[in-house]
Amino acid sequence: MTEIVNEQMEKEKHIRGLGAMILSRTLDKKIITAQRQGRVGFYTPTMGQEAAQVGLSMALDKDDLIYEYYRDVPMMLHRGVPIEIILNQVFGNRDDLAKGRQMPSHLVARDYNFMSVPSPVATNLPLAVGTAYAKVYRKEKGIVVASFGDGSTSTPDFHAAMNMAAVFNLPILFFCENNGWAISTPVEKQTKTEIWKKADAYGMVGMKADGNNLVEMYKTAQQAVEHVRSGKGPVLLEARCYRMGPHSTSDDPTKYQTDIVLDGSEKDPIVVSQNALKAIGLVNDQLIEKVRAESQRIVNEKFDQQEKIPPPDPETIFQDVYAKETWILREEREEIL
Amino acid sequence: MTEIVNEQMEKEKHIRGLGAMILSRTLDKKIITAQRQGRVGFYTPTMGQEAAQVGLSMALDKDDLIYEYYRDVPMMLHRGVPIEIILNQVFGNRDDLAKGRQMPSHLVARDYNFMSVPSPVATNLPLAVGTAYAKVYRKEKGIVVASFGDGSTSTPDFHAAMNMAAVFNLPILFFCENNGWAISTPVEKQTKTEIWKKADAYGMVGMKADGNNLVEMYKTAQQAVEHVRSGKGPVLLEARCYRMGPHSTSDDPTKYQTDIVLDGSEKDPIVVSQNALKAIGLVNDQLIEKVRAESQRIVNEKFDQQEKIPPPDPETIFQDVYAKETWILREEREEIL
Amino acid sequence: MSNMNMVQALNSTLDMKMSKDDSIILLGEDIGKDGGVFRVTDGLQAKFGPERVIDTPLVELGIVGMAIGMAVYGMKPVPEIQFQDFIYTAMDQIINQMAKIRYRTGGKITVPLVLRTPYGGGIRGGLYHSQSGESYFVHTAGLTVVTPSNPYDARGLLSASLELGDPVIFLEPKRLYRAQKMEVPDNDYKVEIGKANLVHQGDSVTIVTYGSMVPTVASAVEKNGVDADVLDLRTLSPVDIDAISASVKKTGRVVIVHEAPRTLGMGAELSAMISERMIEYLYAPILRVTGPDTPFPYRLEEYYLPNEKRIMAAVNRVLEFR
Amino acid sequence: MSNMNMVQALNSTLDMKMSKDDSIILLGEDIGKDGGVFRVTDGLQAKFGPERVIDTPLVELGIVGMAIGMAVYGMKPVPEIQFQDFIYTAMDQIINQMAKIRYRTGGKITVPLVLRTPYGGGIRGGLYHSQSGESYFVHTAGLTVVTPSNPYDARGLLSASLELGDPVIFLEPKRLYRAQKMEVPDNDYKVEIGKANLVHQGDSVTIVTYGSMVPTVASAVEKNGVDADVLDLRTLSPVDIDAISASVKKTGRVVIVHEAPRTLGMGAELSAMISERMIEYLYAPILRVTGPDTPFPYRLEEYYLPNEKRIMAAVNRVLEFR
Ligand SMILES: Cc1ncc(C[n+]2csc(CCOP(=O)(O)OP(=O)(O)O)c2C)c(N)n1
Ligand SMILES: Cc1ncc(C[n+]2csc(CCOP(=O)(O)OP(=O)(O)O)c2C)c(N)n1
Ligand SMILES: [Mg+2]
Ligand SMILES: [Mg+2]
Repeated sequence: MTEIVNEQMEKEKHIRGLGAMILSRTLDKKIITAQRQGRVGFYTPTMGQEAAQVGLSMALDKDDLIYEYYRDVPMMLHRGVPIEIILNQVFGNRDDLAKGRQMPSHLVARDYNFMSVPSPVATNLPLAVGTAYAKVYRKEKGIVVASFGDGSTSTPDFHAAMNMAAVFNLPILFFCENNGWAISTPVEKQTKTEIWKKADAYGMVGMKADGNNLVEMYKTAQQAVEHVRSGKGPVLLEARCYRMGPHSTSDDPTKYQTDIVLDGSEKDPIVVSQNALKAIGLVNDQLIEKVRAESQRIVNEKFDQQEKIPPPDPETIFQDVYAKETWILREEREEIL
Repeated sequence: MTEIVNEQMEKEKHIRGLGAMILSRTLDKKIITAQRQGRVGFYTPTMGQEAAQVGLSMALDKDDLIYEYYRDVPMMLHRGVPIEIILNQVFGNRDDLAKGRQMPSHLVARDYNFMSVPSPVATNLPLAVGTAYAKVYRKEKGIVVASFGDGSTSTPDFHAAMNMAAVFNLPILFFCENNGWAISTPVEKQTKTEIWKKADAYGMVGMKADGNNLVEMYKTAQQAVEHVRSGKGPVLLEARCYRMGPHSTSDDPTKYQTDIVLDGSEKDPIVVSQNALKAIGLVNDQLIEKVRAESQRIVNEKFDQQEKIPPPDPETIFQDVYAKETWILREEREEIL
Repeated sequence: MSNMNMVQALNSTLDMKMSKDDSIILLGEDIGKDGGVFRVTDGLQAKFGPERVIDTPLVELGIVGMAIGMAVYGMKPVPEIQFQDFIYTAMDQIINQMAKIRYRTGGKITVPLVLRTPYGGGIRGGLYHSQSGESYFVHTAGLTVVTPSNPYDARGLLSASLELGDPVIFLEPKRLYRAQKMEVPDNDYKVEIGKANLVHQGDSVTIVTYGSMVPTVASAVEKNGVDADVLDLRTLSPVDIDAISASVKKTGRVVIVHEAPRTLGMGAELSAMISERMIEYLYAPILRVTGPDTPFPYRLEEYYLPNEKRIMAAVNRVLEFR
Repeated sequence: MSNMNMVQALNSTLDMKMSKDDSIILLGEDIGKDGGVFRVTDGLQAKFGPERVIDTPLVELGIVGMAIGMAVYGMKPVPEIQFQDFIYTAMDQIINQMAKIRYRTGGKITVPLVLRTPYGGGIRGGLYHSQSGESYFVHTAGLTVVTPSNPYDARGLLSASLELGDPVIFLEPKRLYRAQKMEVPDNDYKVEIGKANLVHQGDSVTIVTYGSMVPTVASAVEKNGVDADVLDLRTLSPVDIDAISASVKKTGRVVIVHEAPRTLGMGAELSAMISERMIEYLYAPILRVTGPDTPFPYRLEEYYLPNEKRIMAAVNRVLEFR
């Protein structure tokens, strides 16, 4: 513990990390509430996965590329994606980088080295392998991270990506955020092994992390990232965490789940991480309160601001299907608009 | 060893096993030669995989169901599929059970509990899981076997099937005939682990067998089958063997392979198995010679006989698409014929 | 008779059929305890047990493959794909196994199953929760493709599909799941597969449609007093060519309406069938009102979906064509 | 100029392009040492090394997914699927990723790649080595679909595809791989994507075809002295509507020929396009000569493939139609 405390940089890193977690939680709650009020169409809460994501993010470099999944807002905020980008996507408004085309929670932030999100789960994983291959081919530094949930390990794409990454010995970190559930399916019914052990089947290194505690998560993530960065091959890193909200705003977890972790309870990763940081004297209640208040102020302000932005122009429906509009699309556009 | 020799039944089982291996090899060579002469369109030789298949087959019951793959002729012969059924399929003639619709090596023998072969590799595996589920649901005895090659372990279907079989704890034996190659791709470039170890990733038992020696193969297969039959869950059984021929009659292995195992050489499973059986006094050269001559006689006779059967009626093209011919098919049939 | 919406119609049909025939098994993601994300299988696991209403791991190809493996062994599985948009991960199982096993085994092995999946837009689902992929299935020989447009048909078509003996792709227009309640008989009636339904009668123009577009077309026709035959196809493969022919030969004018993209959408085949066998009856071009050839948008989906205005523009064009 | 068949044309084009542009990478099963099961990539691994001509594990979705992951990062990958019949295991990657990434990222991320795959029958491949699945791709917005019918076009279309900046499904009619040798320029010429080729000129009937059927149609027309425009589409999506319109408005009679099954085959869209925009020019029904709606057979494949007799029957029917 002492090395961390001694190093000013590491200290600030942890404080920034906790700050991103709190900001993310504040944003999450705001959006969920707004969804109930009919101001937002849909959302997949990220509550409970903040420490796992931010702990990993702290171990990454700016050049590293991330194939994120729909719950990775905390990581995005930590990497500096402006809250406006996230809210514009949630509203699908005129300023949304993807022109209001995808459901909320499917973000685009290429300038921050995030690679965008398809809904079919885990289907980004083979892409991550291809990108990692391209990075090696071009002799670039930097690693590729591909994140996904526990349920996603059952998919064809997981298998294809894990095997190919190992065969080609690529600098890729497979980051499984195991929140225990795939909608209503508990991980025990998803598969009969621990997830990190699946690495063996591919001749890859597997690691397990306490994704509920920022300090512990960061430590394990550093080891995993270091392994990948040094060219020793891909790693499967499983972070144990919780899904504190419903699967999405369309989901009613009371139908199948009894042990929901509550906001602010002792299993809440923000509480756990705060306590861990307090224990080593890095933060105190005053600081936390300040961060909380500031987060709330920012979130409220940005939310109201971005909500006012009008929807995209209907013409946008017909753009970006191809580099150039085809005669078919021109004809259809003219008929419809 | 002694228990085997002592038991008359086991003794006969081994002799019958070797007989099936020799018959299969004789048939294989006949078809390959005929293909070069233009009398057969295509074929995937099975040479080198006889001991693995027959050794497993010896451990199975009549009620067990097999999702075979295209190289499983030795197993089919051992289970009593008449040579005529195989040759009719190879010729795609009027008597072919599948009416000449598939390439040779894609057999149908439902009456012998074989479930038929699609070309896309490993895509039978999820079906095997469903059938095993149905057997359990109906409280039937008997297990399901799904066979496939080493290359097939990279496919999505392998992953899906393995995981589901384990999650539902089904009586299914995944039988990997590892002949070292997937066309030109050596198993070392296919995956970075030993195949039988992949079982771990699914919480399943994995076993490795010497698929080149009938006696050893049978022993390991018995253990694997026993595990599955007793309800303890699925097993992944990897049998190490050789692909002594080219991938198919369209393939030229000299482009990529230097260490081809030759017919009759010391790595040939028939030679290895004969020697093993001779060592325990079960067979002698005279018997083997007799079996060989008899096999050759049968194969030559049946080959000439089935070759004469004319092709299917063109009407058959339009049958079996649906239970009842649709108006579209009727119209198309009338236009074409 | 009971008053029900489409979700209830489907649910009660599954319930009724499962009670009578224990070879029917349901499997899919979240269909058990959760009752399916659209609640179509609600309560069935509690009633029939987790062995018959199976919550599966997250793998569509496994769900479909397992279902085929049950069907070839004499069961009647009903796999659910949570959204049709996710079916493509199972496409090889559908195209190369489900559709071809009867053929490749000379009829020795058959695949009696009903694959249910919600499809179409109008629920703010964006790119990946709104697709209408019926063309992929209609183009695939060996599949039967069915889609209901109301609770009565949902029940009758599902019942008929379960008895067909061949694989059925049962497409449920999710926008209509709760759009309409109607009186539905409680008995085990069937709506014949391969037969269209004339939902509105007229002499001037034939409008062919199906699924989610049926209410839209019907209301456009009624509101505007169009003298139209409106055909609800109900079965997309094989289509009811007799019903289409009879109407087109009468009206000589055709508009086809669907939500799927235009290029090689269902309308392409319908148009081709018509112009190859009754062109001499036509007074006007065969027009299609469809979704555009783009992925499905989120915020602006109302521009994507065919609406009254576009339907009437096409109808008026064919009516006025000389 | 060199005299070459289609395999040589493709091989030499890859060689030329790879020499100029090191962002081009090939990947697929058995394409390296073995040179591909049809030898299209023969010698390229020896020349460009195993990092640029990658032998992959046996997983089509991985091949396609990896290629997309390279393309979004600025490379120009050329994945090969050994037989088009096996592409369905990668269908989700194609439909939901390849075709939609430009759209879902508002144009921020693009997918410049060329997916090569041999397709079609005529080589005794049976159910799973003969399929013509172009409809699945043409129906998918975001994809460009190309198919050459001779060595010259193969080279020019492949070159143009590599420069397009969007994902191209490049369908190689395997029956024509070695069917014809012709003089092909050695330079880096392009055959424009989206433009059809008038391979035979006439005034009485328009025959629209592509890929493997082009030689069959051309020889039928020549042998029988038919006064026909024969259009080789070259690009299936987007099709060259101008070339089709010009010819159909001239002849007023149309026959479409392809090998893929009829229902929702390419001919359906072509027919619909024609009858919605130039029905008043037509003197006869638009006929389709296609493979039947069955899986592809092995022993009797000559009955499956459209032949001269069937083509002429359709041509004569439209010519004689009053
Ligand atoms: C291929 C596919 N099938 C089904 C779905 C529907 N679906 C969305 S999220 C989800 C569960 C994913 O669980 P997990 O991977 O554990 O991620 P989590 O949501 O728990 O973060 C499912 C089934 C989907 N998006 N994609
Ligand atoms: C999905 C799919 N991709 C590609 C092929 C082409 N192919 C046929 S066999 C084969 C190699 C299979 O190797 P393996 O599983 O080891 O079986 P083996 O042929 O060695 O017995 C390949 C790539 C195929 N049949 N199916
Ligand atoms: Mg989860
Ligand atoms: Mg092999």
